[in-house]
Amino acid sequence: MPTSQTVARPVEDGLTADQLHSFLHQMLFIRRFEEKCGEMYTRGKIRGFLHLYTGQEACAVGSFATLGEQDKIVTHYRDHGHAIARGVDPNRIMAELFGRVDGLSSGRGGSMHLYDTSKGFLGGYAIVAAHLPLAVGLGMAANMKKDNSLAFCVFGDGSVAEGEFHEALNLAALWKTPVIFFCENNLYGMGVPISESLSTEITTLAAAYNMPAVKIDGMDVLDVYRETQKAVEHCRSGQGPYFIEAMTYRYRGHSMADPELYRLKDEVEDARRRDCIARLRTHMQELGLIDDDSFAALQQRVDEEMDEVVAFADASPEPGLDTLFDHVVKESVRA
Amino acid sequence: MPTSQTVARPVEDGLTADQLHSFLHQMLFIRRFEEKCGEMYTRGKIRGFLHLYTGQEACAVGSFATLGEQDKIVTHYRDHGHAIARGVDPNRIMAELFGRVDGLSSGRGGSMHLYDTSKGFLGGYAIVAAHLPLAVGLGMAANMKKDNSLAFCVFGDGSVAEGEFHEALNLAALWKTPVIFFCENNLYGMGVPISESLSTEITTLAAAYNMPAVKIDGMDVLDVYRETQKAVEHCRSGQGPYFIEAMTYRYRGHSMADPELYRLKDEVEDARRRDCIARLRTHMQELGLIDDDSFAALQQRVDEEMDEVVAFADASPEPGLDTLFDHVVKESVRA
Amino acid sequence: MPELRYRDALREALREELIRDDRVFLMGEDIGAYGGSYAVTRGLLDEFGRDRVIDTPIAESGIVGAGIGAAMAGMRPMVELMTINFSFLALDQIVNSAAKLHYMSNGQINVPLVIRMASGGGSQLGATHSHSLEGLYAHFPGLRVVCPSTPADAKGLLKRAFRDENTTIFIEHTALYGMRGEVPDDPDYLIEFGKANVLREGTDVTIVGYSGSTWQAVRAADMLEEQEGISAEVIDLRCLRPLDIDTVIASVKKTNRAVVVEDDWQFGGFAGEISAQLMEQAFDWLDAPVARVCGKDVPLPYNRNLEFAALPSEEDVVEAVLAML
Amino acid sequence: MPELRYRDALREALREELIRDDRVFLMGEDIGAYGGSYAVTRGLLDEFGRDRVIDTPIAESGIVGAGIGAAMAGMRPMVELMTINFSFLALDQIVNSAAKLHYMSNGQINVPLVIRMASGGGSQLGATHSHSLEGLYAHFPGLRVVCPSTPADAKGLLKRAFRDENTTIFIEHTALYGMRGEVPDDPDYLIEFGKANVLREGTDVTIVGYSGSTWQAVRAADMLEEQEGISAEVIDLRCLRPLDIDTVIASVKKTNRAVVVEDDWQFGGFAGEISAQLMEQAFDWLDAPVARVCGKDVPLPYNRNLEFAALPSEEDVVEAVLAML
Ligand SMILES: Cc1ncc(C[n+]2csc(CCOP(=O)(O)OP(=O)(O)O)c2C)c(N)n1
Ligand SMILES: Cc1ncc(C[n+]2csc(CCOP(=O)(O)OP(=O)(O)O)c2C)c(N)n1
Ligand SMILES: [Mg+2]
Ligand SMILES: [Mg+2]
Repeated sequence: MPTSQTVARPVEDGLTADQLHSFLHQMLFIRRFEEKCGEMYTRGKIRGFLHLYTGQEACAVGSFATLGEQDKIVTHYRDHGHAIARGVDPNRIMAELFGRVDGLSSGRGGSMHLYDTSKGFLGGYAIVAAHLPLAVGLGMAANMKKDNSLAFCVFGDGSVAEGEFHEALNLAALWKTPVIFFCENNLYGMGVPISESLSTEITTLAAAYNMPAVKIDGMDVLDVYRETQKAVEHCRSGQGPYFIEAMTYRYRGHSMADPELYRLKDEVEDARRRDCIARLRTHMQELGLIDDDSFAALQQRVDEEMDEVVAFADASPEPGLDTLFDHVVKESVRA
Repeated sequence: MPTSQTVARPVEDGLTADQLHSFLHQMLFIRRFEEKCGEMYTRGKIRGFLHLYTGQEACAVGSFATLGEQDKIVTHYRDHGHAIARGVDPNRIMAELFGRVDGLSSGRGGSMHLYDTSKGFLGGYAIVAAHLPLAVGLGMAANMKKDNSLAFCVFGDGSVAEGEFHEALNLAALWKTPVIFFCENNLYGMGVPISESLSTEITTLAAAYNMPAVKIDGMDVLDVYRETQKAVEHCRSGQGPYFIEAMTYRYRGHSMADPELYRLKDEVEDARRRDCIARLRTHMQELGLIDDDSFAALQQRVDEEMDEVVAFADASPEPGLDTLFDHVVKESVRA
Repeated sequence: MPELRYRDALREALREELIRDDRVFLMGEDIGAYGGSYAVTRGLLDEFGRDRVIDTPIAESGIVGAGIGAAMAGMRPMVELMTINFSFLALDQIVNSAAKLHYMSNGQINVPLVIRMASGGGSQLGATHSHSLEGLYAHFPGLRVVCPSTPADAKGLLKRAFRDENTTIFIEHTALYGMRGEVPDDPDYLIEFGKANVLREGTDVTIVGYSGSTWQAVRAADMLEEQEGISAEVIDLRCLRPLDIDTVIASVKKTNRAVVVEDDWQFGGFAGEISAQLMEQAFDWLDAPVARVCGKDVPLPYNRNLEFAALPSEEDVVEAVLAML
Repeated sequence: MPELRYRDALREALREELIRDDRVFLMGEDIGAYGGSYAVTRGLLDEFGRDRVIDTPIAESGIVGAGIGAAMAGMRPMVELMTINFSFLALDQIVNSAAKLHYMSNGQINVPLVIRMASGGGSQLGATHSHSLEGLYAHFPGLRVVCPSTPADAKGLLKRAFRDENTTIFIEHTALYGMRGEVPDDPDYLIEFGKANVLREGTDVTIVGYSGSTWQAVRAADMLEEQEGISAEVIDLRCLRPLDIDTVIASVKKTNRAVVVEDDWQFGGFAGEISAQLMEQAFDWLDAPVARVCGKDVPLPYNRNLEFAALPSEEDVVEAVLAML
């Protein structure tokens, strides 16, 4: 995970300049990581379904900055950005995408199924909305163990129509489990616009379960940070779940296989004009925290980091065929 | 189905005295039918799971009176009252419960699975909430065929926590299908009170999908009638689905197997004091439509009707073993 | 040894495990105030309180998912789904999360979860409420599938499930809840998974059953002995995954004939797996094709006679044995 | 005869049925604006409009249930579930409503619904996205389970499904969408359900496959002939329910040996059914136990080599044949 340049000045929103630099670095890192993945997919190094996070970086970076080490994260298949923002080793992520032995799961999981329990990163889930009930269970365990942790659950707008969305929100609110439901509304579930997928507003629905539900600007990392902080406080103080709808946009197709017949180029261009990285950069420029040269240096650094990531992944060997049957079940010690 | 005594006087709410008599008769008929079922279960004539509708009669009787012949009904496993209110032959219902050849399904379905397509009675569904999506499909077909029909879908408070509740309400509202979602809130799903099953109010949730959602007195057949009429108008005029929560109470246990550990006798007694039959009777007495003698006569008549019902069922033979493999699939003519 | 009913043996196992390990908790539909639809959990809410015995809404996928999440976070939950018929609604959670997370995470995550449900037809509940899906669950790698046929096994296997690091689909037969039998009161009475039980030794034919069908097998063996002087060996599989096929093979190598009895539909059912494995591993010992005595290929009808005709009976087993001798 | 890809043959079937019968409509996840995740429905929204080609929310149970309701009311819906992996979420609707309503209502109701989905591993999609569940569906009475292996069959069987009065689970193999073949352009080209296809005649061994595994069978037969001079008969089952076992039995009575090839996990899979039926009905003709070449007992891994090792291959089939000769 990228570390931040140190600039010892306090700035707005309780954030230090350090943190802003870190946000910028992380977002840029995720952006490049995803672009690199796209390239590696084209070159056949990555296979299967590949869903890129480009455009949505502010969501993961802004929100995860508010979490503690004890917190548990579950997300969907568009999960590279979340893993990176959580501090999972990008080398091991890329190695996983390459299907190699140094991958997070030694190449067993692939892009849609990333796990790093050492970081409380409990997975990317490829069945839409299936991880929402899991988050409720993580929250139940937190309440039972009184370990002050919360479950942070990321999903897309398209997932809201699934039955498990309803079951999970109801259970979480009913049992007051500490879960932040973080919906990244990028306006589409594959090719279906949210207006054709839901009869109502996402936050209207979420609020109906008796939990706070806010709509925020998911292209503004600072807004995401501020609003998620409130959610974290709410959960930590035992008040139960909290719902955030972050308005965002994905620049690439749904997956690498997407012919993008359902939206116009213009719409994508419009969104790019609100780009989260450009926005933070301008903001930091206004604050005098960064200039063109230092931004270029940062870009350069990220590019170099990316080369290392790819080199690491590529150097890692394929898993042995003799491992095929490992970990189907966990051997259980007789108690 | 019971027919009503003719009293040629118009009364309130656009209802004729005739209709009020019919309501009273129907409710009484259902009440006795259910009591008879309980008795027949104890005598081993009826087996399997048996869920009685006693206490909730006003819901079926008041609401179904607003429907047209073309409308389609789906309900849950507590379905005898709905079938009777829809005009399904009670003889054939009882024969079905006895598992006999003259039963609606020749004894294949049993109490939880009653069907009479000739009446648009498309079934009792024994998997909680599974018929809600079916109602959406019936509504879709109505829109496509433009046959001015609507789907009337009955379910309990306990079903609201199921994922399919959410999926169905969203689809119905999204596609503006003519569906009346009629929730009979009898306060419990088996032994679980609604407060332990749902984090919110049922109508709050339903309204969040962008459809009208009203809470009505399900112990008052006239209130049910009036409010369902509004729903029918709404659906017929192409405005999409409508949600009704009818507050009611079941006098008996969830099923015949229920030890009723979860509620106090007092609570049941309280509910009985608001009994739908007693209430309509008092009301009709005030209107001068009925007196003690004519009510006693009605009771007597219903008792006689019930004897016939049981006699019919009992006289019906068992289905032949040679029918076991009939109707597994429908033979399809090559087009 | 105390004599207990199957349901009481299950309750004893739950009680003991709740006492032993404070990570254990129970949740499910009507397991609390109602006492469980088959009275298995009766009294546990009063004894252990609402934090450890949780009545849930009717939301199968949600509660199984919550169980998985809690298990991932170090708890030892048991989720009761009332009956196997409702488990279709939770199947994605079971198959895609509970069964696969250990493998997909390369061993990082495991899901020590017990999912209990009642199975079986024969109670005139009609087609939606009479499934026997043990074999369906057995198909999925990553799961344990356990289906006890006696009170003692019910206790020993259920306790064993709570000590497992994986998800156990624990399937009880509705017809057995009232059955009595001796049950060890040792709080560490555990029965290993994947050990079939030879309930009765015999030399002429092997009859294989599990859960409820075990008793059809036993009754058939009695009838065969009394009426025909035929000596049948009866094997109760106990677990379908892991499956102890070795015990079955050893028996068939002795008897040279086998019948598999199963409530579930024959077509595409689990009996076919046993049959196929016997052919693969004991072909030269088989004097006759392995016979399957299973449910008929129809949704289960409500009518008693029809339902009876659709389910396997001891008479059917006897007939199958006689046909192969 | 025109040559079409499998996906295009499917599209042609859908188009023709939409034109033929105005009760037919299509709904599903991303079948409209996106064009279908495997491009099967591309262009149909433009041609037939939003009333007949409906993009749905992601709500498998809801849309299958809606399809059932519409079918009950006289429409002829097709619901596309994108892939079979997501069908777990709709399984209750399929099994408890679509498959059983006809029986439970004693013939009053029927559900003429086509449910399409893509199946199969081998694309490195990982364990949650690589199921082969044809056999799971085949287990349930009341359903039709169809799984074409050629463009012509894809068209003829899909059109036939729209003419059926029952629910057809129509399962396509992801690896076949690009396959080319001659396809009749007759708008009434229908292939009857329950007729297996002898793709290649042979005398030494019968290799049985369906859907994708048909082609492993065919390639293995080629290899056996070229490399070993062994003559293999290859049978494509086409439908698992109704199953044409007679064609398989007739073949085995000639060849005296059989191998069943299946992508799905072997344990508790459909190959066991074929194996068991062969034992039951052709025991005396079998010179060796029927062999199963199926998926290994693991969730499918992402890594290419591991995935390949977990799936059956033509080499595995050849090996199985050689082992039994
Ligand atoms: C249960 C289920 N149904 C369908 C799919 C196929 N699918 C994968 S992603 C996706 C769209 C999800 O959209 P959204 O939740 O908005 O997330 P986004 O991709 O926009 O991040 C669909 C339909 C799936 N993976 N799981
Ligand atoms: C999916 C499913 N889960 C559980 C059950 C068992 N069950 C049958 S009825 C019932 C309670 C339903 O309560 P409610 O919807 O309020 O209807 P009521 O019985 O009160 O009329 C339950 C849990 C079921 N039939 N289906
Ligand atoms: Mg989206
Ligand atoms: Mg209720």
